[in-house]
Amino acid sequence: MMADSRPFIQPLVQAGRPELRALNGAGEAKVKTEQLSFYYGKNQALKDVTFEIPERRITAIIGPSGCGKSTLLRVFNRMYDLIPSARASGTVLLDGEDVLSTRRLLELRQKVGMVFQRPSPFPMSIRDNVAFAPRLLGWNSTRIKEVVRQSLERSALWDEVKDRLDDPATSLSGGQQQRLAIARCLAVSPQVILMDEPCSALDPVATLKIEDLMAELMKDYTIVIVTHNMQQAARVSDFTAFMLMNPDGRYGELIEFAPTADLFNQPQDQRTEAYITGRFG
Amino acid sequence: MMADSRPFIQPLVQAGRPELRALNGAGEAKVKTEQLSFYYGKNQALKDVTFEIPERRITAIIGPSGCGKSTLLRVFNRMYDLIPSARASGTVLLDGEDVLSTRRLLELRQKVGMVFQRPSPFPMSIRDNVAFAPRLLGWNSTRIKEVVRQSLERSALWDEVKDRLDDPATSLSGGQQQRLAIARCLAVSPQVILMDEPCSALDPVATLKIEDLMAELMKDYTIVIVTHNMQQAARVSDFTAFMLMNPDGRYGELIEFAPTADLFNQPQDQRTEAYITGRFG
Amino acid sequence: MNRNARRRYASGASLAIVYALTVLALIPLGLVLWFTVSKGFPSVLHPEFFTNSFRPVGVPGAGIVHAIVGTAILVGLASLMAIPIGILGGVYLAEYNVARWASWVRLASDVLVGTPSIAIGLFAYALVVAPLHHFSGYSGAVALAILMLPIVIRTTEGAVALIPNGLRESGLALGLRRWRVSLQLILPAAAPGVITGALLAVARASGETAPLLFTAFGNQHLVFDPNGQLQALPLTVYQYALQPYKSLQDQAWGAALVLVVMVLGINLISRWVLRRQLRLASSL
Amino acid sequence: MTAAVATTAPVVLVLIIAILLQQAWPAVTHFGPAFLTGVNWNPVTESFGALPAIFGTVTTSFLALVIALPIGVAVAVFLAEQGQQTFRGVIGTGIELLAAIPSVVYGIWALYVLAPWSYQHIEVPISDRFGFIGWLSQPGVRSLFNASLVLAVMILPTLTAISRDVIRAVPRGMKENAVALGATWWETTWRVILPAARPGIFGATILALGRALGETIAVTMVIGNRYEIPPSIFSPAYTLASVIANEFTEATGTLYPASLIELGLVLILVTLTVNVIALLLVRSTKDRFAA
Amino acid sequence: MPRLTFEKELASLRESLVRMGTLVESQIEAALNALRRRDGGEAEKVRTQDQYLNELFRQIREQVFMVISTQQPVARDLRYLMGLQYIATELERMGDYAVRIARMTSTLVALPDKPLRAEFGLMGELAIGQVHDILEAIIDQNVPRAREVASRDNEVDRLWHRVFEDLVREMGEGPTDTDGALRAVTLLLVAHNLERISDRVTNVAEDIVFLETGQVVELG
Amino acid sequence: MPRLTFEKELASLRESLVRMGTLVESQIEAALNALRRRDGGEAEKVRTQDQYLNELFRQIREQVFMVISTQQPVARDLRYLMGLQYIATELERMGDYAVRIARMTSTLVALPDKPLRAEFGLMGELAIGQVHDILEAIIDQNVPRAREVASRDNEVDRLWHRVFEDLVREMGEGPTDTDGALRAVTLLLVAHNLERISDRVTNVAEDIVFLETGQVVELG
Repeated sequence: MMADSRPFIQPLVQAGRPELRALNGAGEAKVKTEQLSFYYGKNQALKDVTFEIPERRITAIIGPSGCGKSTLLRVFNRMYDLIPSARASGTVLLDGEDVLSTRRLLELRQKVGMVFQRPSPFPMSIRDNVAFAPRLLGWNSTRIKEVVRQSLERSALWDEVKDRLDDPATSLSGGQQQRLAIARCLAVSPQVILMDEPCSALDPVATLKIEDLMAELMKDYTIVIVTHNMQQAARVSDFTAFMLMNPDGRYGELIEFAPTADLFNQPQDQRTEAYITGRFG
Repeated sequence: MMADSRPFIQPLVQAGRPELRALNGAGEAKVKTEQLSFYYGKNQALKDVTFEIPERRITAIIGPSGCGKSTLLRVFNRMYDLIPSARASGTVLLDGEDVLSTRRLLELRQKVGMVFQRPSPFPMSIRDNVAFAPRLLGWNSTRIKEVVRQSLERSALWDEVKDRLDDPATSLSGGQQQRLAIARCLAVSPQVILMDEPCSALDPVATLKIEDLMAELMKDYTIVIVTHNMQQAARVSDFTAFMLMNPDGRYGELIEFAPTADLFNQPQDQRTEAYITGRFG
Repeated sequence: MNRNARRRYASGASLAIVYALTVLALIPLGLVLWFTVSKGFPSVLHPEFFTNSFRPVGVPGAGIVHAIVGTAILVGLASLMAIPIGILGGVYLAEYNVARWASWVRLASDVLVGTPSIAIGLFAYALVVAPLHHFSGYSGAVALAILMLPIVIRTTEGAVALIPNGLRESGLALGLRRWRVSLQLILPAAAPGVITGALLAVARASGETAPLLFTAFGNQHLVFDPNGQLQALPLTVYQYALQPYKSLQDQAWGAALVLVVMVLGINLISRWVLRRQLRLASSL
Repeated sequence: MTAAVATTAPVVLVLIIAILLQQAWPAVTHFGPAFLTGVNWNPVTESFGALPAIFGTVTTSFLALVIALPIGVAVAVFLAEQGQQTFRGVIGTGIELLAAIPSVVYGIWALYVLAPWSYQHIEVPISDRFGFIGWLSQPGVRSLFNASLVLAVMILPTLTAISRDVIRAVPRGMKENAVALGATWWETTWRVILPAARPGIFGATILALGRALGETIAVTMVIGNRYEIPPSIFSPAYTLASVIANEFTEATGTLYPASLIELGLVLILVTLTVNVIALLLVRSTKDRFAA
Repeated sequence: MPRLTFEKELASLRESLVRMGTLVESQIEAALNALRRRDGGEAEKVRTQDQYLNELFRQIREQVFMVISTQQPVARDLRYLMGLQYIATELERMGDYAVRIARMTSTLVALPDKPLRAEFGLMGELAIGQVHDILEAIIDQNVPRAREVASRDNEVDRLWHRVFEDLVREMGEGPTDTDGALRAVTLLLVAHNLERISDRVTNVAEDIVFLETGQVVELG
Repeated sequence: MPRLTFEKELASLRESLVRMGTLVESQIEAALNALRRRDGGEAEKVRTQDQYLNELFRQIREQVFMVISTQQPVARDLRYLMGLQYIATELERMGDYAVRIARMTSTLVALPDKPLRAEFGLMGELAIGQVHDILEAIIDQNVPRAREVASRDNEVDRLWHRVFEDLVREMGEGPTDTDGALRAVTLLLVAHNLERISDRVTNVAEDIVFLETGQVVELG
């Protein structure tokens, strides 16, 4: 009886609770960040950020504006290279390879896709948008055709656009454009997808569509999403990192990183609790 | 015992439940909207909107983008006059006076203030921003001085700016600018305050500050807020109007108007429930 | 209330004044066009006007073909020099505008736009004519090129800058090389704007007189050799207009009309292109 | 590669100044600063002074500005208003197109139409009434005033176009806010929008000034080309550009052309400074709203 | 639009609840078997089993918590969650009654054996039947079924009163000893607890009505 | 930053809970008075009063609902709300016990009078005391106090067992009649219910610990 009463408890534990779901199969660290500090010229933007992003999970980064969450995100695919005078120290390991020092930047960015707040579709047809990168990478047309379809299917856009692949991408609605942006980045088959406020320009309906999509993608991709919408972080993510700007240093730091369910129920840090319960500042 | 057991129930009822709070004292209709339809040139934007905005309460208007909520808001102070070819039919009564047909626009707009998504401070000092409208009304300087102080106090900005009233308004943070915008519109002591997505450009912290401010202002002003953030509507408002775009007519219509607590617990309309529970579209 | 009434009144009055001034502004501008057309039309009616070149006063059938050809050659050469350089420069300014001295480049080209064309003429003279000891189409082309260059640069940059940064980031985030993103993603997106710039520059150049006065100098015969003196439409207008002879003055008006039609034509086209650019950019 | 290309603009600019300076050197050394204050221009005696030309250039330009500015801003305000977009669009485009019309066309028009008309209906009446004021006497068809007039017409489009863009650049929110506060159309325009656009408009003005200063052909055709500081705005005068345009080709010897080129140099430096100021101003407005 | 994550969590929650229900049912059954067979060991087992029930209950509560705090449910969704939680509470109580019955059984085992009166069998049947059926009602979200199950409460009540009266009369008449009295009283409490269980079923039925329709009703 | 609205609603909710508590306390008191004074009327009143208790309970639940659906509380806030609701549930139960005691009192009133044994007074005192004190613990959110109150449960248990044994012995020994038996059994149930009440107090204490600290504990 002892024995066969266990099952009553076991399966349940896994179901509802991300942090426990995380334990079986996937969920080992995909990106390891250690003592990461970041500077724009003189002023420090991040200090000693250390945490691990689990594989094939959704990790949310939340915090008030100016806490450096976007900066952190842009470290993972070295987007900050665009800004001269931007400098990072510490180590960021993607599958054990050092991101900060790698010379193989293009490979890195194909491995770590990114979706931005504004979908900014390329001024070309829907198909060409998805095919753009593959073409430049010189894939053969059959493969590209294949990829276009797959990517659009995975981004839950195929059914809506399959009859109008040659329409200009700009003819899509905001939500569709954002899903197109996702398809575009899926096309180069990344392993990690960074999302920077992907829904803040969308209405609730489109937003929930994207959130569902993320839940789907999670099965195959490691997703990191930055959002200032706490509820969204709570809804979609398995793990949550809470960042805050250090009042003295004026630099952002990682306050707490935990399974989402825990962070929103039993935050370990005063400031986290203050923030998520809206008693902040 | 019968008798003195009632109090156990009575007071409680009033406390937590807006729609019941509404019943005592304030809460009579401040703005009556009947059969309001609205057109931009040929195309209809609103159809047969009929509801009443209770006095000294917060009324939220929610709905997916394109449902015409902003349009509706802009009817109450005739902002749509700025758009030529915009036309409204039906009746909108403010304290019994017809808004749509009134010739006394300046008076109307002094009575019905408005706060926009972007605070857009005027290119002048903080003080002058608040004093702007009063000066137009030719108030004497002592009175203006008084008003500036009051307005800034009411908008919970005074303590932050009292030592820098002559700094350019643009030097304020986003959240402060928005509160300045509120102060600016309080200066001409309006009775109704319209807010169009006042927080969608702000981070959670600044947002909650504004929400608290609204809770304060509610005591003296009738507030109507348009927001695409359902949670916010739920948090701040006493009454909620849910709008939707009619799939055939492509015009917005009012689906349900009810005390917020009811609307978010027992919505009467299928579509409302679908929307607030995120099962929409 | 009373005060509000006054305010309404004041507002109305000032609105009226603004309208009035607008009308006032339109009158002379309208007249320019009207007279160019009405006075130029008669001479344009004769086909020889477009087939023949200079005839001495009194000899009928005078035409301005030599001027048209000259302008074509001058502007053509100038475009060859100015447009490619201008476009690349513009792209560079917009794409790598982080470089510290980029802002100086920008300022320089702006100043260059504002430099008096006559001075540029002098420059071309000193640079080309003086050393070679003879006026030439080349020198004129150089002058015009210098006029065009900054226009192309700035309009190109403007068009490229119009493309939202998101496009650039998205491109790079896909793991594409910087220059590929610039030239294969951004520039195509900005193409219409760039074309507009080029067209505007052409229009400007084809209307310029001053820089040609002592470079191309002018020529009464129909020639195609840019190494020699060349006639140009604006020159024709300028020279003939100051002549006491009615016939030449009429030819001047005629040439003016041709010039105006040409320039405005180019402008309208460029405008149409530009509108598409703006619509596109705003939808990105 | 592209980087190198991009540098052409500044290089050219520097070259222009350098070479002209080199060409003008004989005159510079021969006359020294006196060149700027000298009043006569005599190829025979080879005595050259720039003052009358400078005076002509500056006065015509400023006069033109005084005439064009209020009108230009008014039109800009009119164009920036929303409503009847097509109508405003047409007018706007029309005005911009007029900016593209070659100056020589304005010249011929001024020569045969504007100048005579203005002589009859402006100069004469004014001098009849106010002739006793020296600088309003002696009306003439070819005059400094008429040159200013045509310049005004020529810079009006530029002025309008830029001002309109600047005004449009003012965030719509500002207007909405002002209106929502119960401000009238005029109060909104005058107290909020124009102040916000002020630097930009000022910039536009100076840019237009630059144009006027450098304008050659049209002015040359109507200003009357008399090398003196005119007693009246209705009398003929000369501008730097016109002198060069008229005399450079037949200038012989070394000192004469050198002096002409020095005039050109003076012209460039004047416009250059004016331009720089303008550009910095315009840029500052743009940044203000970019933030 | 489905809201996948949320639906998934709701499902798993319902599932857990059903598990809990099944466990409760088996607990009650076990307790009654123990009573019938005078099997102290089985009774003991029921008492130890209870901890799993409590653990399950704790986890369901926690799960409800997590879903609420991460999914911000409103309206029907929220009602559903809360309803599930109410039901869990009731089930946990039923579990307690089972334990109590088991405890009393242990008392009875110590006493001289006597045939158990039929009503206990009947009441047991009924109670277990109710628990079983109400679980089905939960699973297939069947409101009428729930109401029907609740209505059977009266039958149980009737039996409980009969048992009560009989036992009291018994004690009243004739010569009794402490053991007899103790046995009678204990049995009485057993019946009492059975009756309470079927009361709880009624509450569960009310909760089902609530979470499905949002109406607050008084059944039985 | 305070979140005014939310705080206000929490406050009013706590307030309602305290009201409910007070009502429960007075209910229990009334029931015991009725028992002591053999006052059928008072007993009746307790039973009618119960509806207000249920109404209050319904409203608190509803209020919790509203606050959750409109304020999206998380972490401590959510815990607090749920805690309040758990407590309300327990209080409502206590109310039921009071009613049951009242019902039994009515039975007793019909029977020949006999002096009530001291333990009842004691148990009543203790129970009421516990309810009263746990309410205070709720009001001033005093966890140690709550624990202390819960610990008194043992005393009540002790008394309950004594009453049980005595009554059983009584019934066993000596000649009894139906009335006597009925009376004994009824009293026994009264005591049983008192004991249950103090059990509930323990649960409340656990809930208080939970809503204040977030820990799930087993007291008593």
